[in-house]
Amino acid sequence: SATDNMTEVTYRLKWLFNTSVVGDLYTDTQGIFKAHGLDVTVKAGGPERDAIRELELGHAQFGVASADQVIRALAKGSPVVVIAQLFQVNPLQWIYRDTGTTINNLSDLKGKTIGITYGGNDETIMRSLLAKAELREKDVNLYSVRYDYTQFYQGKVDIWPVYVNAQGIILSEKLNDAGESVQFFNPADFGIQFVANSVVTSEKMIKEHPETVQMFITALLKGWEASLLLSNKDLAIQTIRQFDKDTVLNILEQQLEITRKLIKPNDRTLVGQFNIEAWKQTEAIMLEQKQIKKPVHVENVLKQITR
Amino acid sequence: MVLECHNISFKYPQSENDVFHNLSYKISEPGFNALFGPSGIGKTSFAKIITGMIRDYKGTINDEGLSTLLYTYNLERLPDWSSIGTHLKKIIPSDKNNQKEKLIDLFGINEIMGQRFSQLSLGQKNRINLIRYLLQDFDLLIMDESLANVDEITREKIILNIKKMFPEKFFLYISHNIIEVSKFCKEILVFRSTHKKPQTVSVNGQNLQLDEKIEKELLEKTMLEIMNVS
Amino acid sequence: MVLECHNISFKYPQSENDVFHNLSYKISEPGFNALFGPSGIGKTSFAKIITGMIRDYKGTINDEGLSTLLYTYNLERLPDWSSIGTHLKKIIPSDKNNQKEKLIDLFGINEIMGQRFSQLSLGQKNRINLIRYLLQDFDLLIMDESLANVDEITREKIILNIKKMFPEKFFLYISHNIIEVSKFCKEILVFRSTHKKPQTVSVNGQNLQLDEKIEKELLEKTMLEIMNVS
Amino acid sequence: MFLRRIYQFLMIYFIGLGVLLLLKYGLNLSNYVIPGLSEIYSTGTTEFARYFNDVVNTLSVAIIGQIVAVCMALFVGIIGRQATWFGSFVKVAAYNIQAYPIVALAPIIFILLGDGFISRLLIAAMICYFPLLLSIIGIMSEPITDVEHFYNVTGKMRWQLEVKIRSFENLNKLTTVITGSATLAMAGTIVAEFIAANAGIGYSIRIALYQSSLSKILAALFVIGITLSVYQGLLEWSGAVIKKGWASSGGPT
Amino acid sequence: MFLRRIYQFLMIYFIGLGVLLLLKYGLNLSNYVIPGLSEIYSTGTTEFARYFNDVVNTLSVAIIGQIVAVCMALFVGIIGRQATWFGSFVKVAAYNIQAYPIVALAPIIFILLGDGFISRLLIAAMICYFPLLLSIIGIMSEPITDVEHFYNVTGKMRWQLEVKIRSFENLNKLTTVITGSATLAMAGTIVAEFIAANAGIGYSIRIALYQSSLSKILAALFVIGITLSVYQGLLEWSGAVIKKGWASSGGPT
Ligand SMILES: Nc1ncnc2c1ncn2[C@@H]1O[C@H](COP(=O)(O)OP(=O)(O)OP(=O)(O)O)[C@@H](O)[C@H]1O
Ligand SMILES: Nc1ncnc2c1ncn2[C@@H]1O[C@H](COP(=O)(O)OP(=O)(O)OP(=O)(O)O)[C@@H](O)[C@H]1O
Ligand SMILES: [Mg+2]
Ligand SMILES: [Mg+2]
Repeated sequence: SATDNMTEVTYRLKWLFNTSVVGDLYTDTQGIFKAHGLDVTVKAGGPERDAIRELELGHAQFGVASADQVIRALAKGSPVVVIAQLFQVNPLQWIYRDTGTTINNLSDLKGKTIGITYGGNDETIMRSLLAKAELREKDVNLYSVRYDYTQFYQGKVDIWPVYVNAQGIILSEKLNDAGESVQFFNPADFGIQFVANSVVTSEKMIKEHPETVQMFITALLKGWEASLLLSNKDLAIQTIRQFDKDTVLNILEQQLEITRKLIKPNDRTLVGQFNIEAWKQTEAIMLEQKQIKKPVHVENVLKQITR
Repeated sequence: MVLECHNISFKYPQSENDVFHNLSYKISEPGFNALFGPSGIGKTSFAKIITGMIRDYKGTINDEGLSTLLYTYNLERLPDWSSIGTHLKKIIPSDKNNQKEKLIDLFGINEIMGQRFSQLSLGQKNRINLIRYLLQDFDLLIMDESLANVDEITREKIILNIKKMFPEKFFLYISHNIIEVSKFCKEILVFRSTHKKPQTVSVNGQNLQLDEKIEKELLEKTMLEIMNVS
Repeated sequence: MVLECHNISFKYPQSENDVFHNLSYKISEPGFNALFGPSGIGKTSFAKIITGMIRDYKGTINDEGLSTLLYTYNLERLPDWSSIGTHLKKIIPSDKNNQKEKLIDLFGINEIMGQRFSQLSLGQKNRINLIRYLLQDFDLLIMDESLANVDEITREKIILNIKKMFPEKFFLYISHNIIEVSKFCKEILVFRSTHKKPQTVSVNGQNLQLDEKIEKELLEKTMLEIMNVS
Repeated sequence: MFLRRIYQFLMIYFIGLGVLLLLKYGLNLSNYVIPGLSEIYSTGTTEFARYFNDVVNTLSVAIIGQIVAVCMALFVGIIGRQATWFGSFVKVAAYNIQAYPIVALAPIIFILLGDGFISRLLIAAMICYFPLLLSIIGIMSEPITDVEHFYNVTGKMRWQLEVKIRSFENLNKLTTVITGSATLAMAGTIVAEFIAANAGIGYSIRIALYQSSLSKILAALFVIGITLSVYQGLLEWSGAVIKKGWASSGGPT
Repeated sequence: MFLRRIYQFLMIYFIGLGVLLLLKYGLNLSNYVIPGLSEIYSTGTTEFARYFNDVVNTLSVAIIGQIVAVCMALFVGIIGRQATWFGSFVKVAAYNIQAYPIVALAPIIFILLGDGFISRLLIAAMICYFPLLLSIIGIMSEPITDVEHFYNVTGKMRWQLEVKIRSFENLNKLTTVITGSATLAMAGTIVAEFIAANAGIGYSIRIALYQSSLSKILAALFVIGITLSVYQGLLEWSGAVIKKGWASSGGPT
């Protein structure tokens, strides 16, 4: 049968099925993997999932991981290879009400109550921002955030970390409904580039099955490009709705819009291309904050696969 | 003051046969009366009916003027968290302290007041349990084998003194000791072996009082009478 | 085969006084013997020492040739998940079926085989419990008030038949009924009231057998003897 | 019985809701902090069918989880009841594992068992089993002397019989605990789904939380509550049937 | 007693660690998936003091949480033991709340109580209390006829006395459950910290998880286990002291 000569692989995402993974889902459901001879099982991720571990354990052949995960894994000798950088702009940003709060310069952070997830990437990023602004920890109020947004809603926390293409939209909708408007604070605008999700595989795959890697990345990036085309918008939305039944259409559309800007900020950008400087900066930040002990030279494992 | 049971019939839910059928019984004067009969005949069941612990019987019970009917049995336990002495102090009204002291003495349990209930011998348990009931407010007390594990000498002393100390109360004494019931009880309700009609017969006992002497022949006559009707 | 207790002394951990001091006792022949004495004197404690349920006594016990010593008491219960009949079937080896049937008949508990243990009268519980012990392998069986709640007629029948059916076994019978022990037992170990020395005295009983007649004077003599030494 | 359970649940739910709404209107909180009644109602009606499906899905895992938990607890309880070295070792092991928050163990579980049904089940069972274990150890380690004496002295005691006697004498306590643990199994499964699954009501709750939709959470809680009331009612009823079958219902005492 | 608990814990811990290491070297996994022995050791030694502080911090919340839980369980258990409408209502309420996974309730708790100590405490107590509740309801709703008869027929029965009698007769079961629930209080506090706090070992575990540092998690589990073994040992010991004081330890039966 047709599947006999298909190569079976598992692809572990970083997060739940939502608009952030539209290209992954699109590639799968539109049969683009199949067309490249691949039978791919796409698995949702979550906070307890770690694609890099699964690569090593053989539970997955490809996966999505954030740059900090990759750098940590390298520091511990994991044979991980990055084969595409999905997000050109990190979706992790801070939301704030524009009444009362304005952040035009980093020094505007002074005296603010800032939500961070202790241990999370947002903490790392915020600490770099503060360092850059030459603010010390006691110049601001750091506030430990959790699953719910009560403290932000009640105005007890001024700026709150969100994924702009996910909760960011939902929160601004809710506040807009109540007659309030919001802004996003994007660290990249202030010179802090911290790389987000990328596609990873193992050294072993590269060595032993280079053609599978080739096929996979070709299909995936083709799928991503297609999913972001304005002309395919309806199809893309339809694809997400199959998996994400909780988000209403209007929000989905906005999420897709933003995701497009994060993955493909302009027409010249090729989906999946590496921003080597951003990777180096990410590693430098982590080194600076002692999250890794010595340099890992992450640029060495960025393997741009030619399509 | 009267206890009158009229045409009582009773059957346990799961069993086929009536425990008793149309049983009638009456006592109208205070005193020490007995329920006597073979094991399994229904004495305990009857006692529970009288005291309202079993309710689904047929027939009528009239206990006019008897406001408190108590039932005590030989397997009861006192809580074990403090000594016997402390317990008795707590559950016996202080105006009965003299009576309490006297009973403790007569029952021969002075020495165990500091022990816990679980540390007592069976007969000691029996006696402690009985004492606490005797000093409650009651009009009728049913003692279901309450002294079954006490030696005979002590038992005799106890019964005689109870009769003397509580002459105005009704007692129903359940025991398997034929001499005892014949000697100390006023009226003995004998439950006859199954299939005999009527189911019960009343026999007069010797109703011996403290410091009285029993006449051997009379006692033997009563015992014989009980055996004949059984 | 012999049971020989030599200079047994025992004190409960929390109490001040010895329950007994230098008690010695010996039985060397099968038969029906008794422990007798006032409530609280130490019969149960002694029984537990003999059967190894109490271990921290002083003195020596020699039970040469008696390989299985069992202790049974009147508060034991059978599990309630099946009927008495089913239980007995389960715990009694099938080669003893004849004996079982005979005992059930003699004990007068034929009719309750379908009931659960919790549905029995006290005396019925006593009898069921005793039956199951009698049909186990044992050399010596201590019956601690095992028939305390059974009526006297049934009790007499039971004792006489046990003696007949198990002539080669040792029995130690604990009871508060002086007539009973005098009549049926071979040797009666009388525990004397505290402070009397020696603590125990042995009295010979009438050891009546099934189908024998008792001589009234002899019985009364034994009873008198027991009362005198008490 | 059933009906009572359900309307009691409804009362509790609506009391809780009332408190929230009182707070909302009392403090004049906006819709994004606490949603208004009309939003709650419309969310409830649109999501009910989907959430009901999710809850049934979760409940089916919870039921298996509860069975596994009862077995584990019985197993550990029976071994751990003994005052031997091994008994106490098993007890220490069983306790220690419980002390570890599932959030810390979950990554290790996933490494060892991969993801999928087994991991979810294990997490659900672990959350449910400990309370069962505690009661079962308590019950199993206490002798019923009056009943056991005979079997002990005649050498007829087997561990199965001992367990049977002690269970039977504590039948009421056991059924209370087992019935009650159904709610824990459910909570356990939901937590497992929250951490790891991509189906079930736990997953839906996680999404609702990420979307900051309190009205969805309230709807989910409603469906969970009502389903569980029915399930527990069923358990209680079958507990009563078993008790009736096994025990005799002795007359008044 | 103490020593035995501790070395039994050590055995269990090292068996678990052994399995992980076997897996690591068997499958030739990198330090990222499962850290090597030397990394675990060095992490353990560097983090021990800090984690120990965290655990003590967490434990102190857990202890208060456990006390609150015992009180709540007693309260609900005593009311819920009655076969009245109100009793069953309280029981249904208590069960239902438990069925709701804490992750779904937490936002509501935070809305109602603000964050901070009280919310953490409540979450810890809620996780701990349910197992207690189950046992206590089971124990409290079963009459001890032989003891209670006298008080019932003489009209001397008060609910306090009834509770006292039933607790006393089930003292062993109660202490087993209360001692055991210490581990649950601990787990509950850790979960609460994981969700919300910025102190305590739960918080440290969350950070370790974000950093994918299994060696830190293993170190944390070690410190939790050893501290808890000591705490439980203490509880058991004081349970024995209380029992000795309250009850008489009757001779052999
Ligand atoms: N709960 C019950 N269910 C069914 N039958 C019962 C129950 N309780 C007792 N019986 C039966 O009812 C009969 C009478 O029992 P009851 O306890 O009244 O006898 P009793 O005269 O007190 O006997 P004893 O002298 O042995 O105490 C017995 O045959 C017994 O088997
Ligand atoms: N566990 C215990 N701790 C302390 N003292 C005890 C304990 N058990 C019994 N005693 C005491 O030891 C003495 C002997 O008790 P034992 O039960 O042997 O008496 P007994 O002769 O069998 O009495 P009865 O005829 O009443 O059954 C009693 O005074 C009793 O109070
Ligand atoms: Mg009776
Ligand atoms: Mg005794």
